[in-house]
Amino acid sequence: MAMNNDFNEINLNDGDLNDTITFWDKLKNVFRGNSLWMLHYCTGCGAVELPPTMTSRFDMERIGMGPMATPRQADVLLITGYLSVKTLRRVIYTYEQMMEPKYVVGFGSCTLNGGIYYDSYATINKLDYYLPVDLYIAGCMPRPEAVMNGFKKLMDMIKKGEATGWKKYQRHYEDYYSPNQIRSLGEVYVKDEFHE
Amino acid sequence: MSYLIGLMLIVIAFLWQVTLEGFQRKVTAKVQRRVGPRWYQTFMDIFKAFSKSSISHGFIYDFGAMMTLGGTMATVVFLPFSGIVAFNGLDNFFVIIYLLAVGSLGMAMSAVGSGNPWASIGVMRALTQMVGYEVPFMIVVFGMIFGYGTSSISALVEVQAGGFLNWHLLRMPLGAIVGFISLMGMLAKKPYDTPIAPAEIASGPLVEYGGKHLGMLMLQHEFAVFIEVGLFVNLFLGGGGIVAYLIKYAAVYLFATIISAVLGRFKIEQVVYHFYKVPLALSLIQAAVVIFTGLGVEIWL
Amino acid sequence: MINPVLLIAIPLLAAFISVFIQKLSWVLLFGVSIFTAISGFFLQKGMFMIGGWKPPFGINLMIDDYSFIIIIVINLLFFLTLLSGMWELKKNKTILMVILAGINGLVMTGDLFNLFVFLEIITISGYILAASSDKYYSVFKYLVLGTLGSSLYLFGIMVLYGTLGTLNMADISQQFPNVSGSVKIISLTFVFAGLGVEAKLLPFNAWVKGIYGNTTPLTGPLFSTVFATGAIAVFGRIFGQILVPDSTLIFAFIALGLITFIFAETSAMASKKLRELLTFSSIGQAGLIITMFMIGGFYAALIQLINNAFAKTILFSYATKAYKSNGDDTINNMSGLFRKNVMMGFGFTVATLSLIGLPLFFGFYAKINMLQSAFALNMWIPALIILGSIIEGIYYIRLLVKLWNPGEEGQESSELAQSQFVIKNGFSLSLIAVLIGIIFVVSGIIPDFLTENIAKAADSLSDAATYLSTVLGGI
Amino acid sequence: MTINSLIAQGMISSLLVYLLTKLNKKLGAFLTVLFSGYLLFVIFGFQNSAGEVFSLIHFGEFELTFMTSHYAWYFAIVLTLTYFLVSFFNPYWMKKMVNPAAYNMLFMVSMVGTVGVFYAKDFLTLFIFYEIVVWSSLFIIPMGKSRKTPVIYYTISSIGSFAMLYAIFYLYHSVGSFDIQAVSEAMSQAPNTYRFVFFTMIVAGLTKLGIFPFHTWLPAAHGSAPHTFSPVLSGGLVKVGGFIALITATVIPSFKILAGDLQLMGVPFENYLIMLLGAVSIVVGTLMAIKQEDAKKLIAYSTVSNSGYIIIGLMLNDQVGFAGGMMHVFNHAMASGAMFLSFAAIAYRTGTTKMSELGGLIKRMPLTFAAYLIAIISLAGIPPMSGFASKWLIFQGLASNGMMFIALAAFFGSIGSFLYVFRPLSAAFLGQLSPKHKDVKEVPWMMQIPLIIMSFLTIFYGIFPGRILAYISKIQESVGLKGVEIEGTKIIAATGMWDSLVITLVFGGGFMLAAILFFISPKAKPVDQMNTYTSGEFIYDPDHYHYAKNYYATFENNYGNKKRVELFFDAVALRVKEFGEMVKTMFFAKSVSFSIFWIMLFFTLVYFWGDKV
Repeated sequence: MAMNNDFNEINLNDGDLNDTITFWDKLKNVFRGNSLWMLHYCTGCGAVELPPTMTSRFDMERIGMGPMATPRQADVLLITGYLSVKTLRRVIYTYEQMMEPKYVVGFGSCTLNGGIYYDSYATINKLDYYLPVDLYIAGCMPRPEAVMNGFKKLMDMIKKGEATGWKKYQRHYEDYYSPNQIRSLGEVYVKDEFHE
Repeated sequence: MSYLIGLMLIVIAFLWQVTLEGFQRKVTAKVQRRVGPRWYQTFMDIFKAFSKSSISHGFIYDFGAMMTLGGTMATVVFLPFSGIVAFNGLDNFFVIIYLLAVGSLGMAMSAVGSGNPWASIGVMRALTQMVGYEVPFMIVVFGMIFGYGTSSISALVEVQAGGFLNWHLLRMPLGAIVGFISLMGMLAKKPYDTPIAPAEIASGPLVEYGGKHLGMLMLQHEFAVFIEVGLFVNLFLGGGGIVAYLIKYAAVYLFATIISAVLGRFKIEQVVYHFYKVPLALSLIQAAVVIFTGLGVEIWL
Repeated sequence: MINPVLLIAIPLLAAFISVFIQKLSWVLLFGVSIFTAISGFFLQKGMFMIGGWKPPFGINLMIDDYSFIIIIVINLLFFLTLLSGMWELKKNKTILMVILAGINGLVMTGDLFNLFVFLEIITISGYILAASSDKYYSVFKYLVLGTLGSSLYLFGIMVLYGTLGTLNMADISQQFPNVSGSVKIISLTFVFAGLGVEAKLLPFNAWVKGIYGNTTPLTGPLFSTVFATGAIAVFGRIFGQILVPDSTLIFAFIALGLITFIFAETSAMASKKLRELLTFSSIGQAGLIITMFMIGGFYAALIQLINNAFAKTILFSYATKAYKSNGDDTINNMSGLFRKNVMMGFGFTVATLSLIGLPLFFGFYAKINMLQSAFALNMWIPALIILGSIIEGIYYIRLLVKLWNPGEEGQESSELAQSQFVIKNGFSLSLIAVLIGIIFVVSGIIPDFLTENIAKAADSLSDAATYLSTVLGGI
Repeated sequence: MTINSLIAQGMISSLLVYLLTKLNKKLGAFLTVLFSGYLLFVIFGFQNSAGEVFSLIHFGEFELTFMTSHYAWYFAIVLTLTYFLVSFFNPYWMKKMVNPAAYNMLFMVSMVGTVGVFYAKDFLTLFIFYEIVVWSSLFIIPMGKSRKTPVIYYTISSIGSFAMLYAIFYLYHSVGSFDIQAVSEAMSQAPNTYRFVFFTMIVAGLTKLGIFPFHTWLPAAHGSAPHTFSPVLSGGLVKVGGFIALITATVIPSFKILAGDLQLMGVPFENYLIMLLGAVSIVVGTLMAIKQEDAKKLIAYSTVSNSGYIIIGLMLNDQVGFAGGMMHVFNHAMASGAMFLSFAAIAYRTGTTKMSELGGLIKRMPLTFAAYLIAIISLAGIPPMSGFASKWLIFQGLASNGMMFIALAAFFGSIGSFLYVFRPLSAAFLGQLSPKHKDVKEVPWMMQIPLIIMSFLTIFYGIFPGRILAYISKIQESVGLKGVEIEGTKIIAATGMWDSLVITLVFGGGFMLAAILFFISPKAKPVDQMNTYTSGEFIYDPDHYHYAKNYYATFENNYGNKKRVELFFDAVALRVKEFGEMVKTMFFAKSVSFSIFWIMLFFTLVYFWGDKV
């Protein structure tokens, strides 16, 4: 298990990542900001907060969001809780299958610093090492209000062209994300469909 | 000239149906006691999809997407829209039904071409469902074609002119019921949304689509809805002028939406079984009544 | 022109000589056979008195167009049989010559008792030949039934003799319409049953399975072609011309013929061994041909008789050869055997297709003639004939498909799955097969070159007046 | 060139082919290509000839004669075209064939035989060549996968052909002539005779077409025949049955002779009964095709279903439906020929036609895929391929007569065909490419030619179906029907019209629009087919990841898996065999006493009734 201090720190925010330059870019970002489709990766207890967010009580659809079944269709990857090493692999795979632009929202303290599992041998502590998180929603658990608020914030970021995690991932995959991922996951030996 | 009218029809279909789709989502939300999205939300979704990047699983994946949208847009051109017929006399019922199948075939090919088994399962379900809903619907229309001696849809609209008492909804009530149930099946609305069941098979044929491919399929879906609801309006509600047509259209579509908003989903074998039990029997009765007694065509109260 | 008496006398003489010079007996046998086969074509037609007594008092031989063509066919078949079974002759050469004499006499004779004598000659020789297969129980059964048949026949002609006071065929046929009904019934049924044993009609033919089913390359073709053709030809002569039954009784006979045809074909369908299958096919064909004789379709009957005889020569020779070489004739074990000897396969296939009556082969001409003459009577007989043909076709096609195409079910046909069987000493058979095959194909396309004489024969059979005047004209 | 010398040449050159193949396998096969091309060329020259009489030979007291006519030309050209195109595959299969010389010879004989059937002037000639076709094709089938199916084929086929033979001689007995024209004139005075003949003779057509309940041989034989012969059987020889039906019901004008009979929905009840059988076979064919695991079996069952359309169209005997049935003869020949050929191509490269063992072949065999795709679009009756024209005409014919139960079957078969034609497309061509077939290549160029030509014809006559329909309307007029109405590319029926060219153009326009939309959007990134959404799971084995087995399992569950007709026929065959065994034990028992008993019984019976003499 890789410890936090094993990761090399580099400046991920180098260069200008903001893509709201031309009129067309702005227009595109308006569409993207108004229609966010979400893939929720329900690993932890955070998933229980999503049904009220989606359904009548808070009604996510009124701001143009909706749950999607596959990463190909989705814009936002919502990670709702701790990630074990084994699930991290799946999350990365899923993230890479999403269409750009794509955004990652870390949900709850587990994705920030490991939460109550911070000292577990099997979980990762900080999601940002492996995937470019655009927005964290803090709390354990965050209430649906907080979730809605977070999404609203994400939409504003998109419209301003600030949600550029996917560009970071592209630019720093070789020197940052990929080495971090490999360090945590180790090499995987494939035996058959169901055993690694 | 005909081709320009056709192009115009496509544009109208796009604007009208996508707008109505927003309202439809709003209505569903209201039934479920939600606020619902803004009315232009579907425009946003479609344009966003076209702005995103996409992946391709090979030639047939792209070709199928183009074929499905192209085929469905071609079908829009042949459907009479409130008395506007792009090609006079060529608005044949069978042409529309089978040209619509080009779209389905393209989508099926493209989806299976992605290599995802969920897409195959979704396509399997879509085709199976098609066997369910098409046959009763075609039998009802078959009765009409025999009764009036024409399979041109605009001619079938004309015979319903002159007041709502002449609508087939009232002249052939059984047929209209079958037509409406089949319409629900065509629209893949609950309880007939088996092919795209997102929670079961990850939205079935659409599982691999993202970006512009998804955008094209969403467009195709809107056009297909336009044709299917339009068929019902023309065949059973007597078409009408532009305003009347649009009102009828909206009423039918929203009625279907309201029903589907409160229902669960059938299993696929239940769909077929269901369609072949009551709707098929009703359609046969209706056709028999029209063919053997003329009730609803020549004889009317 | 050759005197027909020679066809009986020379084989008998040769048989007598061969007893003394055993070593040269095969020369005698082949010589006699070739002589009869050739001289058949040059036979002098007309009536021949034996011993100078004029009919109806003396015995006479009658060569009209009918017996002329039958003689040719039988002698040719006999020669082909010898060719096919020349490795099986052993000590049977004398017997074979006696049979040749008997069968020629059987066909030519103009006297009912004389016919009985020849019949006895060939059946007794037949018992001896059949015993060479070591199936003694079957032979015993044949013996019992054969004797029963002969005695029934003898009863029949006794009644006739008692009533009419004559045994001459021509004389009887002249007087027969005038005898009382009960005498007719008694004599006809007895004669019918007696000849039915040899002609393999259904209730009288229990012996056939044991004998035909266990034949050797010699006896197989001999029984199934030479004997069968002779017996059926006599049947045709007697019931077509001499003792023509009345309308009611004829339907009983026709029914029996058709029952034989259909029943035997279904039995063949249920057979798994090649010789047994061919046996039942022979019975079925006998029933069919006799039916045709009974309903008056002499032309069709003769064509089918010849078609069947030549086809069965190849079929039986092949089947018995296959059994002889391998000790087994289960059809399933023979898959792909034709691939090893294509010439025999060709002959066998053509013969079979001709027997079924498929176009491009001679049998088709026979079939359309049969249907034509059957339709002249009523609508049911052709329907039954067609039903029997369907069944016949099925099992023959099953056989051919199996024999041509080796391979497991569900796999592509390939040489790997070929049967281990071989055919030994098959050269003469190949020759016969190709020869007859070609004749079948050619006559299937242009039947005229064969049918001219057959038509004459059929005419002579239906023309009783000429027969009478030829035989009794001298009085 | 005359028909009779053509047939003589064909028969002689079939022998030549046999000898040449013995010398050199490929050479013989190329000769079949050459001769079938020559035959096609010569037959093509008879396009406008009608009423020319050629005498072949004297057959005993009968004379075999040929007469040219429009309907004969139509069928002959479809058949020779199918044979010609399929023959391009022959040279490549010689190595795999167990008996190539016989294959080539029988291929030629059956081809010449079909021409003889179509041009026959009299029933005897027709029957002779019909049977030649049957037995020559019969001996090719066992070179494929099964030794049982040819027997089933022969059994059912001979039921048909002997029923026809019976009818022919019944006619000869009552009319005194074999001549079709003479019979047809005589029949107008004798509807009672004709009614009987109609049913007995059409059985031959039904068996050859594979109409219920005689359909059982068709999937068995077509599915197990050699890969190169299945397209001929399905695309070509089945149409011989259609021709017999045409002769029985239309050339002998049933619609006039039986006009006094009970009319059901505008046709005589006799025709309606046959149409009902056609309707049943559409449903049976569709349902059975849906659940086949083997692609060839599937296409064979689809043939059963499409034969139903042909017979329904022909039995309508009207202006529109009849034209549809006739055109379907051509469409189905091209479509099912192309489908079988594309699977022959697959079998050539991969050695199997089982769909669950294939998959993803579009990347390796794109041209085969394209040919298959065009063929299925035509078979499913989707515009703008030629299959739509015929189905549309049949639907209009049914609609104008109000035959709702037959229409029910027709609609069901039409929608159901989407299911079964899509399955091989999905399971064999699309989906995951199996590692076993990673090195598969496209078939050699000579095998591509027929695929290209068939696709071209399907598209061409889809855009201009009027070209064929114009000729069909000539046929209709020659048999006393009203010709189908065509105006340019518009096809007009009493109950509506459509314009094939406009549909094609509009579809093309729509496709262009979609393509523009596609290409102005951001370019797509190509990814591997294994890179798909799997709920985050990692997949390594394409074979396991390919959805091909039990494709429509949920739908099949609705109607179960009992082959009732097959079981019935098996039961009949078993009863016949049991009866044979019974005869053996009762009449050929070991003990002599049995036969003594029978002899006694015979005498007793005769003497019981003897006093009636």
